[in-house]
Amino acid sequence: MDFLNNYIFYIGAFGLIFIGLYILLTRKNLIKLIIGLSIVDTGVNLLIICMGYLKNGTAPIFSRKGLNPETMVDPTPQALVLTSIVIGVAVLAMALSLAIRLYQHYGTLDMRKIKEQKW
Amino acid sequence: MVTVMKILEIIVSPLVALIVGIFFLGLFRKMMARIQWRYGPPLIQPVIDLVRLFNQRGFSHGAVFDLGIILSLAGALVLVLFIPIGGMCPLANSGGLLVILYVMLFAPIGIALSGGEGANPNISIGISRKLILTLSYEVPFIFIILSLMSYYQTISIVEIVKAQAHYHWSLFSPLFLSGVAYFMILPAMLGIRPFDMASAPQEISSGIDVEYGGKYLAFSQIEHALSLFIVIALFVNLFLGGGNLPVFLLKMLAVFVCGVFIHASFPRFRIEQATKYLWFWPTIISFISLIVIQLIR
Amino acid sequence: MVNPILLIIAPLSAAFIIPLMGYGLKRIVKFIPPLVMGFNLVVSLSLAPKVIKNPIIVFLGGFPPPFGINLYVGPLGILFSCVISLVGFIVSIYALNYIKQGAEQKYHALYLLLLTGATGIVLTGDIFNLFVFYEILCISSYALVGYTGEKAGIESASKYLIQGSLGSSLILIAIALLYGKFGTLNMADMASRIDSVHTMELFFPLVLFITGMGVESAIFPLNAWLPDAHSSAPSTISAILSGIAIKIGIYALCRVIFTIFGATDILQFLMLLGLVTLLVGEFSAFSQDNIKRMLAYSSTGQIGLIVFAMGVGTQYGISGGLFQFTTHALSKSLLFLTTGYMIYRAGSMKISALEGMGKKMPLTSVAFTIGAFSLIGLPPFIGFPSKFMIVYSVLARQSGLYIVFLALVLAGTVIEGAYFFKVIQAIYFKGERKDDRAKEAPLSALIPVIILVLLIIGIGIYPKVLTSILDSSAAELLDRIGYIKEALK
Amino acid sequence: MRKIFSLIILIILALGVYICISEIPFGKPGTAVGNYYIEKGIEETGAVNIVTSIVLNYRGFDTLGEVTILFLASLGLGAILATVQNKTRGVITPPSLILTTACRFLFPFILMFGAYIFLHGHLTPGGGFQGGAIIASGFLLRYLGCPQKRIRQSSFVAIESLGGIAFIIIGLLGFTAGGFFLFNFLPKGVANTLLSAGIIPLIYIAIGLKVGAEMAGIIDTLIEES
Amino acid sequence: MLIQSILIIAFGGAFLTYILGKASSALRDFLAVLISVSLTVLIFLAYGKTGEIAFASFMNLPLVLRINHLSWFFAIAIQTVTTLSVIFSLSYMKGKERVDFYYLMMLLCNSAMLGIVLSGDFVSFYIFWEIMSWSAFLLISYNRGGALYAGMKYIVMSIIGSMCMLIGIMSLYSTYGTLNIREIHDLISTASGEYLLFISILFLAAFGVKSALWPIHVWLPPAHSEAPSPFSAVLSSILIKMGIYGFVLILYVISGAALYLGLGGGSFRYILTLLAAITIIIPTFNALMQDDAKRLLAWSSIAQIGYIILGISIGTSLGLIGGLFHFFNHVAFKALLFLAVGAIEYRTGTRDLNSLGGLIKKMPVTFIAVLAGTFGLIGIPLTNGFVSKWLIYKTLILNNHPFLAFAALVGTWGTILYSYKLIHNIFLGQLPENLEHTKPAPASMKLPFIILSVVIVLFGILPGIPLKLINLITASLGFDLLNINIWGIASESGPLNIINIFAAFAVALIVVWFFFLISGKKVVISQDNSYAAGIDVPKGKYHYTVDFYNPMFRMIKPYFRDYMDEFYSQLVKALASLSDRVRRLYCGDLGVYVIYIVLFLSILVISKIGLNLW
Repeated sequence: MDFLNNYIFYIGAFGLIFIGLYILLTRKNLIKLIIGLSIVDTGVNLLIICMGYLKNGTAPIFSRKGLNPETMVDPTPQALVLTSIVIGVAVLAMALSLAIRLYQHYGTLDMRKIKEQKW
Repeated sequence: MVTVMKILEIIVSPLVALIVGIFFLGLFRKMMARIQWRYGPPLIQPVIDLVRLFNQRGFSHGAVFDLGIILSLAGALVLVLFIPIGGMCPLANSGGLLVILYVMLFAPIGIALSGGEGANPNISIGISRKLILTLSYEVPFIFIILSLMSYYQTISIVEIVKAQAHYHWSLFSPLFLSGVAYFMILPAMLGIRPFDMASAPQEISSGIDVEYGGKYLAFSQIEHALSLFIVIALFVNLFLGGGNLPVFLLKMLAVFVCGVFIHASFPRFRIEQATKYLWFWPTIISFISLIVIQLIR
Repeated sequence: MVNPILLIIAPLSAAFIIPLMGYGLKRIVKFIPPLVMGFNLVVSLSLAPKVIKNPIIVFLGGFPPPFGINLYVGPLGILFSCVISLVGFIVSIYALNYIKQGAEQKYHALYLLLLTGATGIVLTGDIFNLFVFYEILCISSYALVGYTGEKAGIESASKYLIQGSLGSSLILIAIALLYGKFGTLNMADMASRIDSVHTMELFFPLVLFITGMGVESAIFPLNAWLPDAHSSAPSTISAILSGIAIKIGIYALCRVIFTIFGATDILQFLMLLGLVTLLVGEFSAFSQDNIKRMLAYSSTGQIGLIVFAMGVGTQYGISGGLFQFTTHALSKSLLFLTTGYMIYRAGSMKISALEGMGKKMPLTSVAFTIGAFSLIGLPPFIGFPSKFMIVYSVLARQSGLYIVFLALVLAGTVIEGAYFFKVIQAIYFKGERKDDRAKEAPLSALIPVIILVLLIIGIGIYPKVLTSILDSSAAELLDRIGYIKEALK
Repeated sequence: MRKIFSLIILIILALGVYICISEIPFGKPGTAVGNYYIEKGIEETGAVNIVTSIVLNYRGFDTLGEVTILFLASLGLGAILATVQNKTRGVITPPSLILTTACRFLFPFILMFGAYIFLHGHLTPGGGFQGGAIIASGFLLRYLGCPQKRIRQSSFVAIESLGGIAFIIIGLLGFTAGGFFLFNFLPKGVANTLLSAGIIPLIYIAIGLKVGAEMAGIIDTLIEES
Repeated sequence: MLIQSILIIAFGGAFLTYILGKASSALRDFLAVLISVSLTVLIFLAYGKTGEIAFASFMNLPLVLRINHLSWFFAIAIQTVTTLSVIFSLSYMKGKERVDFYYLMMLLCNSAMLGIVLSGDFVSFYIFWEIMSWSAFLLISYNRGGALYAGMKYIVMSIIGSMCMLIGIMSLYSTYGTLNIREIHDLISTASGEYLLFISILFLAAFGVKSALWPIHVWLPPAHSEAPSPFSAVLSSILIKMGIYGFVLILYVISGAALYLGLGGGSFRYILTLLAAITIIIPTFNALMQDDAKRLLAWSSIAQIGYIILGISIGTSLGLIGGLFHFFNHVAFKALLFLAVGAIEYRTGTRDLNSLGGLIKKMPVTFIAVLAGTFGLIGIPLTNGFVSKWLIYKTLILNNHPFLAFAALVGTWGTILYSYKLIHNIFLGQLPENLEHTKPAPASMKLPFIILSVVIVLFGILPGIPLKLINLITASLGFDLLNINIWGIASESGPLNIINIFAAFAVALIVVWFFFLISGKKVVISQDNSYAAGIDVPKGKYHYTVDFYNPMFRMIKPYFRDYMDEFYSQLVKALASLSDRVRRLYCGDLGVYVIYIVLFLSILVISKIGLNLW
């Protein structure tokens, strides 16, 4: 129980990552693969946030006087995760655009059938 | 004095070889006739033939046709100078057995060149057979020569003869097997049956001699006589201990008579059969001999 | 003194400006990349002598590390940045006439961004910043591979994207774990806190880094995207991807392994990895009949060689690896550029279609030959001194196992020689070309090719121009303490 | 088969993860760097939102890269999707009047909200990216609500580029003023007021506009395709 | 300064020729000849000079040029043959395509070879070596068709060889910190036996490939037969001799005779001599079976290389002298033969032995050249080949290597057979009808023939001239000086005295000639007027040279295939199929690729956690 208490977020984050990886490993539809990739991304973002977690912490914003800096969570991961999300969005957009074009060319998104480029 | 002797030797030894060789040719025909229950030509018949041939008109096919026959005869003559004939050996210290091996090449190469220009199919076949046969008997022959040279630790034939005079004939030494092998290839070197396929008269109209007439044929006969002499003389020198001139000639005669008997009693091999034979028993025996020599040394 | 930040800012701002150029200025868009890369080249070269003596540390935003991001402009960074801008410059000249299809304007912007990403990676001193530039590099590669919209390009790009993004995610996980462990993102700071990698919890991020960066640097089992992408992209992009992009992956890998982790115990494994990559690459290229695919597989092989040399882990070995990097950047881009116009003229990528090109396109063919010779490592071309160094460094370790490795590496070289000579024979000594369509490449394509040829021969004959920067680069990689001291001064 | 195999691989990975994670304390007190930001953040950057101060000042270079990536995405998207020859758009059923009107009504408010978010990035949670995303959602709403109406792509492109250039120019101004790229050269002002934190609001405005335009452009391109 | 200028002229001249060729072909031809001739003169002037000079540096290693008797000996051979080949090329290459390229590569290859023998350290040695390799490759492939395969074989094998050499060189460098040949020689006596063996085996592979030692000879026959004939001459007579130079370098200059003989307890020498013996026998019989004149000569080259290596590797003074002299002789007669066959190909358009014949009347000078060449090849007394072979045999016999001597002697008899086949099938026998209008070889081809024929006979009668120089070389390698006079060698265990043989021959020839003249008349008749046991010999219908040694072939053909060649082809096939397998790793399925990535990660994890591999 203590373990769960301590590690629940990690488990969540890595759970997402592994679900994403599982999708990537077993699915064949490109859209599903992209979804898997997004899930991995989400998991990673969660993981980054976890790294700065502080029990009973507050947001690192001095919006009013009297906030205790001691209880503020680490702000760096939050800044990182912002970047990471944006990168995720960019990759997603690229992936989707490629998927659109791929569908136009092949009429399918089944990646086991799309293998003209091989050997 | 020494120089005079030397020059004398140089003049005498080819003459001896020539006389003995031509005598052997006559003897050969006479003996064959007797073996076949014929009377046969007189012993002097080859000389008569030669004189006649020299006076006849010969046909030439071109420069190399002439050159080749001259080269082969010259080669045979030079070779005689390298071979000790009962103590005479004019060119004893000019390279020894190795040079002999090489000078032995002249005669066949000259004949071959000359015949090649003739453009007669029989000649081509004859030359091809002759060369193949040469390659075939050279294999055991080289083993034999090597056995000798490594046994006596010299490449000089004169030294070998001397060594035999000191101890005993090579034939009755550890070189015994080599001697046997040499004897087995002797008919091939002499070009007599069962190895006369290069000049088979019935098949290919005497092969390489077919285009020769007049002096060409005469030269060819002389060359033949000389090579007969050389091969037997080599055997006598290398295995039967040489000796002074009369002894030497007697030994040669003995070997020659053996050769005639072989000639008389065997039919002709085909060239493949000859090669197979020569590369089998003589080669194995001479090879074993070489190994034996290596082991006892 | 020029601030090294310009190396990143110049192409970046140029990329931002390009879309602004309306219809009137569209014609001059293609001249921007050569200009910017030329500028970068000049800046890098002018920085080089100073940097060899003392690395330049640039604080961004005025905050010292580990609080702000810093650029660590050491010899290694400058070496890479020189090569990047050089190859970028040459390829962009080539592109002046070559790029005619697709969204031309966007091509140039993407191209500049790719080089920005590459330069950023090699100059930054912050692991997360490295990741950001790494993503710039990757995403622009995806876009450039697929930008023509052709079937092959799109397929390759989407496969590349999935694999590349997976790799990036792994890197990000590793960064997160490291941050969780040490609470810092600065590489020097991180390095100063890592005492050794023997502890289990540190090894996992290392493994993630190797895998993640291995995807971009095309180490064997992770390089499946490479032949597709390199062969279906336009030749200029193939040249840049092959000459620059994958090497940047190697750079990142080396930074992580040598500088951050100081993981000397993984080097032998790295060597093995390089060896396998080399052999697989060369073998795959051996029976290829598509010239660009063949070159792509050959790139894999060369990457293997570089990784192998890095794995030797001595000063000389790393210098050799970096030299090989330079060699490969120059030679492989030369090969891709020359084949670019040959393919264009022949209308096919089959090697058999290039037969008889030696007569129709003499200069291009000679250049191709020289590039191939150089890659095989024949003197007097640039490939020879690099191979020389690698072989020497391996033998200097005086170990039987290493000699076996070396023998296998050289066997790979032999295979490489075999297929390159096959192509050379096809170009020169096979078939007759009757069609008049095949003629010499235009001047804008010949100039870069000639520059590359001159460089290849020049450095091959006089490799000393590179040795000092190579040696100090290798020293920078090996001297962790020095790096930490300089960066956190 | 493939599934079982994948599971085995993932279990092995999970083992590695477990070993690694078990050493990283969870919910521990902040790191040295983080604490430094919290303590010195307001003083050095003037932004009360420490995250913003990190995003735009301490790690401003990251953000430049981030902006570049978005720019890259829209460029790449355009490049890949631009070359389609026959853009056959499906038959569009005109939406009902109520929907159109509501969209038109909401649109300015959404824009305003987005602007608010990025303007107050240094004071409250939020910032340029968030604001930009909200602005883009406004455009998305318009595309959904009134599909016939299109906005010229070139205006998006112009805003994108100008936003990026503005960011760089601000950075370079900092370079000329303080010797460091992205140096916060403007007066910090009084914390917790709108006009504080030096260059941060300016950059956030640039980013906000740029991200809004980029996301809207991406949405526009994708809609055009489908 | 002289050495540098030689190399500068050589390399610069090569490129200048190419550039000039773009302007005018006559000027280019002139320049090519001028450069070769002036190089010959320059090298000739360098006779007797010894010295070492550092001219540049490469990766902090000084590049050293060095000249001594050994270098000079090889250099003059190289340059003479190249010069003659270039002169020969003037008419041979007329009207062919890419002549500029041809001259460039020819001269480049020549310069590289000069560089090899003049280099005093291993870096420059290797650099020149590789330049030689690739320039030769480009020329071998020049003829298209089958030449492509030949070139491929050549370059792949030579790269394998040079990779071995690279390992060897770098190993020396890493051990001794220098690559200067002289310094290594001083240091190497401290090396352990195993290390020395390792190095020697590596160099053996490198030089063995280039000089076509038996198991690694397979590149040579196709390469020699497919290259343009003047270059075949260069290839056969000098390029493969660079391997010989390498052997001398590594066995005697670097290691020294004492160290070499003790290598691996003497087994290294044993294996090397054994390989050399095999190299004599097998290629000789292979040569017998060829119907392509150049291919026959190519196999013959391998066999002669066997003699040279045998002489060199036996480790005695006499053997080394014999080997080096045979090298020189082989340069002369093999260049001559290849050029002559080139001339025949030039005039008749074929080199197929079965469709030639009777050309003696049409091309008499060429015939004499071939005759001289083959006589030298066989080693007929009074040609240079005889002396060198005699030396080799003698040292073999007197040092108790009867089996090696056997190989050498049998090889000679095989040589007779194929040499005669060459002469007979080209020049003797019937003249085919389609060759009746064959013109004699042009003057620019005759010049090399005459020069080389004179060399063969001159050095056959006066072997002392080159032997004195070779004796100096061996003396500089630490052997005793032999008692050499102009006619031969004096020694207790069987001297060689050419004057006796020469005199005897001269007298015998004159005597026989005299008899020939005075005896009966002769009538010259046409070739077709011949006797065939009463059957007409139809003209032009039969060609009696086809399958000349057929009876023998029937016997030996099943056993005398080129097993090594087949082995290597199988190997290449296996490699190709392996490469096809490897290629299939990239199967095109994205899912598999993703599995690769994740699998790689988990393997890394397992190897650390489970196995603790690193």
